Amino acid sequence: MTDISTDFTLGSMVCRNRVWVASGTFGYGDECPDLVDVNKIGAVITKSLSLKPRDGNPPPRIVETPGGMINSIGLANIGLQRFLEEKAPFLRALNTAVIVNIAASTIEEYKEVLGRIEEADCCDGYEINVSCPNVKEGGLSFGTNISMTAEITRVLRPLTSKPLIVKLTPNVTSVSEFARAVQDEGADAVSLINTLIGMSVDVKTRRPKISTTTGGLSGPAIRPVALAKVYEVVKSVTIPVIGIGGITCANDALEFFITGAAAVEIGTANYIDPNIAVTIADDIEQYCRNNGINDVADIIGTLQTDQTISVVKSWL
Amino acid sequence: MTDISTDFTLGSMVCRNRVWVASGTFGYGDECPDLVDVNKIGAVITKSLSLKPRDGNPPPRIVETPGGMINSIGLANIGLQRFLEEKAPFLRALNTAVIVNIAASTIEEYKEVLGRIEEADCCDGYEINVSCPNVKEGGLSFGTNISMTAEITRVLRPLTSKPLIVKLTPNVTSVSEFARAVQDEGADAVSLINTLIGMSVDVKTRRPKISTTTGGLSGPAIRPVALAKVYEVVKSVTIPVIGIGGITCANDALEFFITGAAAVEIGTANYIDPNIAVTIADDIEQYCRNNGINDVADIIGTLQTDQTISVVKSWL
Amino acid sequence: MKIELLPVVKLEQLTPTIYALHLRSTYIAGTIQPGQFVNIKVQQSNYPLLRRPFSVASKEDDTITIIFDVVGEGTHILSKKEPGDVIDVLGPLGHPFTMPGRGSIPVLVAGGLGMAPMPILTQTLADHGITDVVTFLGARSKDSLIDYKLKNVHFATDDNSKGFHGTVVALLDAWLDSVKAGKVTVYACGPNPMLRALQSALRKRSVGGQVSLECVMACGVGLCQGCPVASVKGDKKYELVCKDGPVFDIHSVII
Amino acid sequence: MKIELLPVVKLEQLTPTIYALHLRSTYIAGTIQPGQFVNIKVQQSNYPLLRRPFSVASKEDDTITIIFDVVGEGTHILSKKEPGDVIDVLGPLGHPFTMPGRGSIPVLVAGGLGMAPMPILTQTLADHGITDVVTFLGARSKDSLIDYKLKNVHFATDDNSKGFHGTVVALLDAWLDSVKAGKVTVYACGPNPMLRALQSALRKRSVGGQVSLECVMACGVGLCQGCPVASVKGDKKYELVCKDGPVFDIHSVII
Ligand SMILES: Cc1cc2nc3c(=O)[nH]c(=O)nc-3n(C[C@H](O)[C@H](O)[C@H](O)COP(=O)(O)OP(=O)(O)OC[C@H]3O[C@@H](n4cnc5c(N)ncnc54)[C@H](O)[C@@H]3O)c2cc1C
Ligand SMILES: Cc1cc2nc3c(=O)[nH]c(=O)nc-3n(C[C@H](O)[C@H](O)[C@H](O)COP(=O)(O)OP(=O)(O)OC[C@H]3O[C@@H](n4cnc5c(N)ncnc54)[C@H](O)[C@@H]3O)c2cc1C
Ligand SMILES: Cc1cc2nc3c(=O)[nH]c(=O)nc-3n(C[C@H](O)[C@H](O)[C@H](O)COP(=O)(O)O)c2cc1C
Ligand SMILES: Cc1cc2nc3c(=O)[nH]c(=O)nc-3n(C[C@H](O)[C@H](O)[C@H](O)COP(=O)(O)O)c2cc1C
Ligand code: FES
Ligand code: FES
Repeated sequence: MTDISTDFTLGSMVCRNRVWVASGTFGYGDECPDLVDVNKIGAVITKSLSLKPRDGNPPPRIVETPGGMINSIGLANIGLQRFLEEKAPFLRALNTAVIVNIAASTIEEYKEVLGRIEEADCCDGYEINVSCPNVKEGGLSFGTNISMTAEITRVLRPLTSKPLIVKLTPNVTSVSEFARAVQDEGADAVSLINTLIGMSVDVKTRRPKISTTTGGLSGPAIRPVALAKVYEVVKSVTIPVIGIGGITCANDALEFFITGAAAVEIGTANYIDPNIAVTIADDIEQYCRNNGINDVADIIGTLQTDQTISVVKSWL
Repeated sequence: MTDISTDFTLGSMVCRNRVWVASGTFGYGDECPDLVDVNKIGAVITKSLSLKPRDGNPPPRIVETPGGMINSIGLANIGLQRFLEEKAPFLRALNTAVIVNIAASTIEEYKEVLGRIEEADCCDGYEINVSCPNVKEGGLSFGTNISMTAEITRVLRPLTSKPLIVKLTPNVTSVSEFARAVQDEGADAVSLINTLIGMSVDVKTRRPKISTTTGGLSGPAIRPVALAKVYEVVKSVTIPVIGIGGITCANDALEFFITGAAAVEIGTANYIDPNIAVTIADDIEQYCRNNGINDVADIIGTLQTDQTISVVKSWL
Repeated sequence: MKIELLPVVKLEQLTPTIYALHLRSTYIAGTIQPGQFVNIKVQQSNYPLLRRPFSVASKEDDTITIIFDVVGEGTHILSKKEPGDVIDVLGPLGHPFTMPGRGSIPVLVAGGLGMAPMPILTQTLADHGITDVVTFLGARSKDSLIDYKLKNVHFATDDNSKGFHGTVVALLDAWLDSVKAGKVTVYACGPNPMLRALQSALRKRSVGGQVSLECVMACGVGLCQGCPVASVKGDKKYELVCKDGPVFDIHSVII
Repeated sequence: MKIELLPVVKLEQLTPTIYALHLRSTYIAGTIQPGQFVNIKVQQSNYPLLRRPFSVASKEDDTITIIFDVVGEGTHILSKKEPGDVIDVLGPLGHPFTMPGRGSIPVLVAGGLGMAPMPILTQTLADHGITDVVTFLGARSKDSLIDYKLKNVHFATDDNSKGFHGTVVALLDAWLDSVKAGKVTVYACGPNPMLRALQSALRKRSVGGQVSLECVMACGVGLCQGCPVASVKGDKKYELVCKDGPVFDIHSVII
């Protein structure tokens, strides 16, 4: 099993493979030790962490939709203090890459959380969740405002020499402009997509099916959208692009690698099988073996498009 | 069966019910007379019509995805001339509302097509597909540029007294701004959503599954996104909003009505059953009867949201 | 907890829409505690996407039984299983019922399919030498009263087709007149409106108990934070039904 | 064309992955022409979303048969059907094979499951008094050679497990040496690479024929414009496989 190169290096972070678990879908990595050998996951990304603990939104928080689910967890998390006390020691002891995902409602909060984790030195990299309401701008999401997204990157960049990954929201007209902006501010990579805004109504009660009316759509239903966004971003930046969205098996992950993703994150599929990232990593290794590929890197960006017909593309 | 009011009036156009068929999913209304009594459909919206005939994109043009499909038809259509000769007489003879959907690559083309159809007087209203490449802007879609979208509305508005519906693309940061802009220019209604940009890759051949790499995602998978966009727009305009996206049954349609859509369009579901719009209209009538509702209008916009928790909404 | 592919031993149809599905699992049968549940992938494809949670209703040797009502696509698919099929099951999950204090009579109160965890609770109580259980079972009508492996059952139906005419909570409440508050421990499961009525009836009498809650779940193991229930105890505003529950102190949760 | 719920008469397993599904439809059995197809909703739910197209392979009284290979989720679901089930079928659809000119020998050429429309074509030719058909059937291996209701069959396999060792086109080509170009009409169906080889072989010999094409379809009735095939005849750049085809003049399409 050591014949295929599966590892991926992003700055100072070395990952044993390119299949990671997405923020908010794997807790803090310590939730199901019975079901998964966490050290076999390429990188564990924690639930978004905010400065203060957050209770999260009232129920109902989730609903299944065709091929997907909507969630509105409200970023329930234990907050920085308890994270450092209760989770950091476990994460530091892991024998795989750990990425802390940070959420905040002010630029200062982003800085403080990152700064304090940096002091505690309990992770290998950071993923910045910019899909958060900016309280100073009346709750408008940072992630849909290009200058805010760039500024978050600019202020966080000097605080760490570890890889800084900015996680982009798909709910914008041109995600590649956001990717370029954060690349220009020194981000080491971008990851995408976070959830699409979605909604579902209970016809009997005439109430939204989740308490906050709209929520985030994830799962296989959004995979085509995620892949198209990754394709758009891969063409416009030089930093690595981490693909996320509806991946459930090795074939799905390979679609992202072929399109140009340097790594992928598994989200919703963890809920069906918390070991799925490990299975996918193994299956990709097997795929390489079966196809005479020595390094997973050799698959990345190998998409064959017919350039002669790209002019007609925007006519659907 | 005449006890429930199902009709809907938009300016000079009277529709027998609020369940329409979406552009590009029902041909010119004359495709399957064996399968559907077209006169029972609330409004027939034609395939997007351009000035010149269009062959459309090379195959493959479609691929199924989880809960949906991606298409890249390339707006294959017979062009204005043949439309007027071959289709207009049939459409004029229909005993239900007919809406011609217009696509174009220049403002002048929009004007010419609408103007000539107006002369021929073969429809009850217009739907403007703005998700088209603007050739003068290097192929950027009109529909993702708010001033272009507004301008199309502005120049078309004086050309007709029939209802002018602008069909919005969901691939923008804030669809409600587009809705407000076209409302300000005198549009009678907005319809949404057109397809999301999506992509799928054949891992064996490492080629995109449709010839143009990316295409338009439709079907149940996108229903939550469509509903969230309709919700956003309903809150910000006063003109009627026509809901489109992944509707397959009366329950799905009711989600849109409850959210505030004045009518709905059925797209992809026509491919599974060309009679589905009629079935849905009938089932909604039956739903009203069962629930003591006299007029379908009484369902519209009856969503009960919990205002006290809307502040937490943008935290997912 | 484990993910296992379990062979179907038998599918029993109890009513037109309610089934008992018997699955073979030495592991779950050996470790399951009453009130715990399993999370089932009803078929191998991505449709339906999420697992479906079901209480383990009983166990016998290496076999566990779930009792389910066909309410949607997932349970419809389960109702077509037959011996020879295997089903992807994650479990056992969640926090179980605990045994009553010494000398306290266990009173089992269930509405509709809320009876599901009661057979195994009855069984486990018996294993602990506690056989003086009293069971109250309510449903809309006698067709949905499932007394599968229950003991000493008092019935209530909304339509008066069997037993007491009225809700199971009203029936219980009347019965409680005859016992001392400190002498009973209530074990409850059922629809939320019933549980709310039960909570306030018990609160008035200062009767304690445990309740098994249901809610939509994505993961069942604590990964998604999708299954909160508001709690009045401790410092957390919400507890997770899948991990902190599904069984809670009946007076600790805001249902 | 109609949408009907057709009762399953029988599901026959022909090979480990290939099945013949017999469905009862007086209407389709009465109107179907060889080369036409039906579009099947494999189950009532929205999954899989789209119908799946299948050639009608034969008919007998009020029963039609489709022959299919399990290649994905839809055909997997079909392979679980049993008598008592009903299936939602839209048909008959498309442009059929037409009868050969007087005195022309029909030569049926099929690769793999491309044999599907050949039994009903054979049947219909016989109904027209044409019984001198010659059939060429190729497949990877003898296990996937389905000669269900075919007549006068010459086999070819890639792995030499039965008949000619090589492609069915090579076998046909050799055989054509012995006949006059104007004396045969080819009827072909199979994978695109095979059809391309066939096209060029026939073109060299100026042999004409008809080909039944396959491609991904969303609607099957001309609503979506999703099934184009480039055409060299007429003024249209593309024809629609579902409506203008699936049967085309073999020299009119760019496969
Ligand atoms: C801990 C736990 C134990 C359970 N034990 C049992 C049991 O032993 N027997 C049994 O029949 N059911 C039980 N349920 C409920 C069961 O999980 C749902 O009935 C099932 O998931 C429905 O799946 P479906 O695909 O058939 O329906 P869906 O199509 O998913 O939904 C149909 C309807 O049921 C509602 N529903 C869906 N999931 C749930 C849920 N988790 N809780 C409440 N309502 C839901 C939906 O809102 C919808 O109205 C339990 C639920 C939980 C959380
Ligand atoms: C006019 C027509 C007649 C046909 N007749 C038959 C027949 O008689 N017997 C038979 O077994 N099959 C026939 N097919 C092909 C059949 O429609 C597909 O095999 C079927 O749709 C696959 O469905 P699935 O859900 O099992 O596979 P999917 O999961 O949809 O796909 C599995 C694989 O099959 C490929 N595929 C899917 N649909 C098609 C298609 N329409 N054409 C070619 N490849 C496809 C996919 O690209 C994929 O690689 C016909 C197709 C057409 C267009
Ligand atoms: C229940 C749930 C909670 C999530 N929480 C977070 C979060 O805290 N921070 C974050 O950056 N993304 C969060 N996400 C988004 C996922 O990380 C991922 O970007 C998204 O779900 C798309 O991937 P998927 O389709 O594989 O799930 C969450 C997703 C879900 C479904
Ligand atoms: C194959 C296909 C072709 C389409 N063609 C057009 C078109 O010509 N003009 C247009 O405005 N919308 C077109 N649409 C978009 C639909 O009208 C509709 O907005 C979209 O599919 C979402 O609805 P649905 O999910 O119900 O399909 C097309 C959609 C599909 C699937
Ligand atoms: S269901 Fe996921 S945390 Fe409870
Ligand atoms: S499959 Fe829709 S037009 Fe042919």
